[in-house]
Amino acid sequence: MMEQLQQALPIGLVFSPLIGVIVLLCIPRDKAGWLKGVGILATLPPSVLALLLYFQFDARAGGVQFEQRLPWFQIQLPQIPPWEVAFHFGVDGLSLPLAVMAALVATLAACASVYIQKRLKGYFLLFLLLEVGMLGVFLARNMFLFFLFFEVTLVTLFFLIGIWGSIYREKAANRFLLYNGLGSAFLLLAMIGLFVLFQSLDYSRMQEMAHDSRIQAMLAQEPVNNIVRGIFLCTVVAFAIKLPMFPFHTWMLRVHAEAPPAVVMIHSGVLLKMGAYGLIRFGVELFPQQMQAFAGVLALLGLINILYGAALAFVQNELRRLLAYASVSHMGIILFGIAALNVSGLTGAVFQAVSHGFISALLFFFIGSLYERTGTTDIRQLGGMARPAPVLTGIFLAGGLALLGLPGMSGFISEFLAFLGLFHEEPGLAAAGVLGLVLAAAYTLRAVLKAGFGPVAEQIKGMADTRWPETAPMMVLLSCIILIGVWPDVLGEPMKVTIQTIASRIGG
Amino acid sequence: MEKYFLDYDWTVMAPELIILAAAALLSVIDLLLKEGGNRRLLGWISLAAVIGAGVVAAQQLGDPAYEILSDTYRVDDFARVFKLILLAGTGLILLGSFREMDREGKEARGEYIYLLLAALLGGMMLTSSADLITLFVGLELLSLASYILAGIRRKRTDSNEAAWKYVVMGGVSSAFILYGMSFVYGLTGTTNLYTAQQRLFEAYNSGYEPFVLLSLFLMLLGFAFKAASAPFHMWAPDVYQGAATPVTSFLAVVSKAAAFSLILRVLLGTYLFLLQAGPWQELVAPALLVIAAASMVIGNTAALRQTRTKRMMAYSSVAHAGYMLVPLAAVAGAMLFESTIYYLIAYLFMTLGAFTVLMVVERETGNEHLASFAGLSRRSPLAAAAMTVFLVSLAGIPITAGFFGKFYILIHAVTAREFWIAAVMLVTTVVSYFYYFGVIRMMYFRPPSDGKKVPIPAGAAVVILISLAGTLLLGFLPQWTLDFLGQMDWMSTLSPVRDTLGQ
Amino acid sequence: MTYTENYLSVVGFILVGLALPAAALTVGRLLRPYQPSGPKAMAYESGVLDPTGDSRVQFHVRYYLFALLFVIFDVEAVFLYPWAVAYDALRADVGLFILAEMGIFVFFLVIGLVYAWKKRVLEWT
Amino acid sequence: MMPVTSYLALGAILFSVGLYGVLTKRNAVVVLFCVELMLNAANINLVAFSKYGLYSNQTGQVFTLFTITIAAAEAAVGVAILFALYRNQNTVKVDRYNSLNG
Amino acid sequence: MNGWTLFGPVTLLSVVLLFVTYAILFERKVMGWMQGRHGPNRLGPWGLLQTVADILKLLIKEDTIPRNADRAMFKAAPVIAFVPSFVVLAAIPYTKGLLFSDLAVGLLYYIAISSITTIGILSGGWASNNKYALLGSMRSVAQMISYEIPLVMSVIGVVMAAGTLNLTGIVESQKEVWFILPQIIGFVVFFIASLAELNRTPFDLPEAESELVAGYHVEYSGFRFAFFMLAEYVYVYAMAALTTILFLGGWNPLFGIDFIPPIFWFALKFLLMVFLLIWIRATLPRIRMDQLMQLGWKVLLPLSLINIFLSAVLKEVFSGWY
Repeated sequence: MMEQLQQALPIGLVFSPLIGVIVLLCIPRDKAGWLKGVGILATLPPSVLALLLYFQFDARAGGVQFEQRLPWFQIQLPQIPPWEVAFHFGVDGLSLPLAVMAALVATLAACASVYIQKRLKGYFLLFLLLEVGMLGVFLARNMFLFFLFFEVTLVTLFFLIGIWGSIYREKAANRFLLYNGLGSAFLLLAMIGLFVLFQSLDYSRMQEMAHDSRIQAMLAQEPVNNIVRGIFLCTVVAFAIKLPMFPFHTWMLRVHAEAPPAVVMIHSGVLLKMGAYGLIRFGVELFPQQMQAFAGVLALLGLINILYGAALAFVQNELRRLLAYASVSHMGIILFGIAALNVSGLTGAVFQAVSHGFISALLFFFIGSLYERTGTTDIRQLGGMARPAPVLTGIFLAGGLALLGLPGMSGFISEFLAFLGLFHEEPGLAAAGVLGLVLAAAYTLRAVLKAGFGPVAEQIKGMADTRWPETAPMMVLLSCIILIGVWPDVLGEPMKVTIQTIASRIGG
Repeated sequence: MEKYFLDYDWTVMAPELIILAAAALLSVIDLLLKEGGNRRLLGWISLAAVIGAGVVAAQQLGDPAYEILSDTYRVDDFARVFKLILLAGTGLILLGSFREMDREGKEARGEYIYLLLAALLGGMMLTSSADLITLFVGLELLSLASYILAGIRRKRTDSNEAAWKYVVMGGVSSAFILYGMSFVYGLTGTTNLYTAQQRLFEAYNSGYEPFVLLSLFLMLLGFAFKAASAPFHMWAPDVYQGAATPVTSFLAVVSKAAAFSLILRVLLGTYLFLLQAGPWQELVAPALLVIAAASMVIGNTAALRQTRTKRMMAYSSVAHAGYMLVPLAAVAGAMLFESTIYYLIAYLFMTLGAFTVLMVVERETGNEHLASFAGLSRRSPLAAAAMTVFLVSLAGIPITAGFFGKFYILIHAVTAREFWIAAVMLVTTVVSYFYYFGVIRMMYFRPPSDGKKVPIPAGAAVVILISLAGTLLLGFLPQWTLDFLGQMDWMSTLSPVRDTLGQ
Repeated sequence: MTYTENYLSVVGFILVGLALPAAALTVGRLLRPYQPSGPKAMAYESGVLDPTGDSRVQFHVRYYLFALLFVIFDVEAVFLYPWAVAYDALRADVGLFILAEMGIFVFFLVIGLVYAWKKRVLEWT
Repeated sequence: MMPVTSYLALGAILFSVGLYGVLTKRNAVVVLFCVELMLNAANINLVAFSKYGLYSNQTGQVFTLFTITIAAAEAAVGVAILFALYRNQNTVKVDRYNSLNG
Repeated sequence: MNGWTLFGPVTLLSVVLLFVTYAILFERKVMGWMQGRHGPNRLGPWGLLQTVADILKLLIKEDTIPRNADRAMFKAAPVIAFVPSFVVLAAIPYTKGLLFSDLAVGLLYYIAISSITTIGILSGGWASNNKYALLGSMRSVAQMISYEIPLVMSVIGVVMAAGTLNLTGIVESQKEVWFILPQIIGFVVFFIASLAELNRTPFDLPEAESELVAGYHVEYSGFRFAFFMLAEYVYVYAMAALTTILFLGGWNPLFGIDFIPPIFWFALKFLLMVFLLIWIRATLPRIRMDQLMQLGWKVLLPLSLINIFLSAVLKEVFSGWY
């Protein structure tokens, strides 16, 4: 009995926000308080379940745990056995940290949603559906399911940006849709290609096949290897758009600038990480040879991301845009980690994904609070904020320090690991990347100092400081960041076995 | 031994006979009823007939293929499934337009109903024909009734013009089909599709290849028109825009489904030998692929520029015709029938749903400009939500019918190793997000012009709900439909029925 | 007489039929006077004034409606004739079904006629 | 096979003339005629084939009867639609029929 | 092509012209008697040369063509109207041996060719560019096509009974009983429709003098006018012959009186029909246009349809009787 319940943990986690959806549907549209309350409460079960999952996870055993399959449908195919698609969920060391992070960030983002004024019912409905989508992405054990949940996040986010965003929300929503739609198309193509190659979309089955030497030999032959290469490129492009990698990043800037802060918390904190997750899950695990051939390019792109993002972040005056470019820069670090293709690199990448998730969630929570009070996020209009709002500024300072990778905070660990990993493989690029860290310090401090200190600007004279309902969530986020920073094993331990397995398979 | 009429098992034609009887009965009743009187009764009778025919057709599913009337009429699973699609489409349209036709033209309401049934009958004949003559007669019955339906709002210039364009272009395409058929007859001396296959093969091998191919391509041109696929799609936007919305949805759904049954029947029934003979891979498949790709590209890009929803839906239907042609073009994949029909069913629900919402909106705002949808989420949240699902499905996003249908076709194309058409499908699908989401944007992001509620008539509400259920179920629980389609005996479509006497 | 001879005779009739007007009009041209003048070449309307307006006026729609009805029923005859010719043979072959079949066919046309009747297409007003 | 060639040529010419007319003529009535011309071109083929085809038999003529009927019905529908259009637009010039656009 | 091919038609043409000449006279005379007057009686004994004189008059009359007329079509129209009227005669058999072409589809041939005349009338009216002419021709066409339907349908009973479209065959099958008896409805419909097809009273609306001046040939004069008239009277000849063949048993003798040669039997019946046509012209007034159309569509057409099924029933009841 207990075992069965445990088996059902991932699926329960994924669909637990639906309870809130049902309750919300029953609440009349004009009961704002109720809606907000239910909306926030509904994100608690996933968080609780996620933590339960985390504590139940056997870190030493590694592998896939809490696996569960519920049959869904099967397509009859000629010659080969029918293609069965199931509701197949489970966690391994790669998905666990991300899922937990996603659940926590979602809860806190729901808290940040109290600033939303209009159409609350629709907002929370979509928000909870979005949560289902992102949890599903991380916990699915079947690529078809992965794709479905991936698309759910796309559609729901489209609405969240388009309805509740600021002035240019429609443009942002469109841009988001176009790029991510293209990404999904590539992903779909890659998925079908993968199915043709491996005749299954189960992660475990695909991995098995991908590392079977006979099949590898077969795939390396002349006509087939072109197809394999094509599928690999589709995969990379699909997730590069999501991540976003350098040439595909413009949509993400708009989303950061236009979407409501609570949504950006989710978007920047969780959704971008789906790109990283996908790259590792499908790129690294399924195409070891192609990935190795491609690692140099990936590292180079990562470098561009880091430097380009950092350089542009330095000249931004708008905090949201600044953070958007900072995100670009930080995603470059994830790319570094992945390109390293060794244990420390991959660990660093996942660390960075989780840590950046918390950090950007924190910073956008801050921006939400700030905007609520001052109506602006332009640092030129925010000078001397520390005097009227010391707590808020303190949080901003802490978040900024985390962003620039101060030791003792999560950012440091992840950047360190990622760079360490890449130094083994591509020392030159890694060295160049370090420049990005210097720039990070520069743009972060510039923003924090300009906004927080100095003479008090006109607009913010009468601004109030945060009260506990806002402070508490931010403190939770901050404590997560510091917890990872001082005790990396809390994150590193569960993923260790999985990462090692991946790394050993690709020979890194 | 020759067989005569009474020797046949006429029950296999029961669905057609029911519809025929209903159409005749309704036209008589309509004449007897007082002018301007209540025509609600006609609607109910027609609906009952469609449902009755559907039940009969459904019961016959899985029976062995049977040929009647000296092998001119063929009832096999292929025909039965298509008939069910046609019946379902017409039934939903009838139900959804109960109120609509009251408004559009009181004087033409009776005509509307029985012309719809006549067109349906034509479509059903089409799907069951094993003979060029019956095929052509069925096709024309469908077409002629559709021409009139397109112009049924006879006081309105746009409706007349739509009908005019439709009748001229339709006539030309019929001429193409007929001209192609004349060559088939000339080379084979028979009008039976399956006998023609063998004799065409002989003719092909004895020096008449150009004529064999000529006949095929002439017919293909005509078929492309009927299915509103490129390069003969030009009529679609005008006709869709000008016709009354229920008629438009009939053209978009039922007419198109019938056209696809026609294409499949003729190409697979008569020209399949080209697959062994060679030119299929060299000529036919590329031609079909080009038609399909062109439809997708033209349909999806032209739809971007439209400001009228019906024109937009017309181009979208051109694009969907392109998607549906892919399985046939990639004939080597083995899920040809299943994937085409799955998509057709999905298309039926989502398009009908979208058109019904469109009708409701048009009814309230008086036009079908994109701007009419502004703020629909406020004026009628449920209609807006349903429309969103339909549009998302048309755009091919999970977990909807449209996604699964496209996915199925993609698998088919990829297993047949037609990668580039798969790529075209995907890219054009992404393009289509723009205009589908353009409507969604209107509904959710823009403020309404006035805050009045949009009333939804009961019939339309039922249709929207059924379509919604269909769209979601086909996307979320595809297994039922897959099983259903898997049980059908598709292979019998490819070969003649050997034993019609059942001895 | 053979098939060809029968139609040759028809050709003969056509030739002779064309020859008569040709001959008569030629002879007439030799005999008749030719003195054209303005009023003579005027189309007759009231006998005094030039005709008012174009004579090719828009026809009433009823002409077209009757033309359409004609086309439909004439085509019906196309089916009735072979049926009538082959009636005896078919009657012996398939029995009264042949009658029922034509009955159905004619029934549908009669519906069409009744429709036109009821819609006052047949009124010449 | 000699005789059939000339019939086929006649059919092809008729078909082409009809198609040309449909595409270029501005008078709606003429356009309808041209459509009929195309259908009749196919009829000529059918009848020619029924006499001189690879397998000559009566089926072609039966087919022709059906197509004549259908062509008549199509013409009837076409003319009926043209009336309605003419009543509203007061012209039979095809290029004036332009109320439908995006 | 042998001599008979041309000689036959020429002979027949002479006969027909003779017939027309004296049919016109006969008509005027009969109508005169019926109306209590003498009719033409100046030219020749008993007025026998009256029509000849009329024809000569037409021959030397000036041929005017209106300024606005479509000249080519104006000139062609009488020919188009006349030629079919003569060509249909090719299919008429007078006796078993006396016939010009024994077409298997004689009846269909007659119906098909005769409808070409309609085009001649329409083009004549159109080419004249005259309102009366155009209106007359439109009416004429409307009338002719409306009555062609009952005409065509009413014969189907005959075709069913005879089982052939060959006119000789139809006469042969009337050896026992003439079709006028079993096909009485068909005959009535056929006769009325043929009156209308001939544009004769009471159906002479297209040329109603009092309404339309003279109908479609208002602008025609001289011999062009003559050909329109000629066509009408040739049709009288043809229609009377056809009625004789279809319903009156052709050359079959009555009561087995076969010592009279078949050609005389034919001529007798034929003349009876001609007389009947003239009689009706003298007796009945012209009907209104709306009555005309309604009679055709609402009475004759349903009757002829019913007749088809009655014929079938009759065949069942009296199978073996004929």
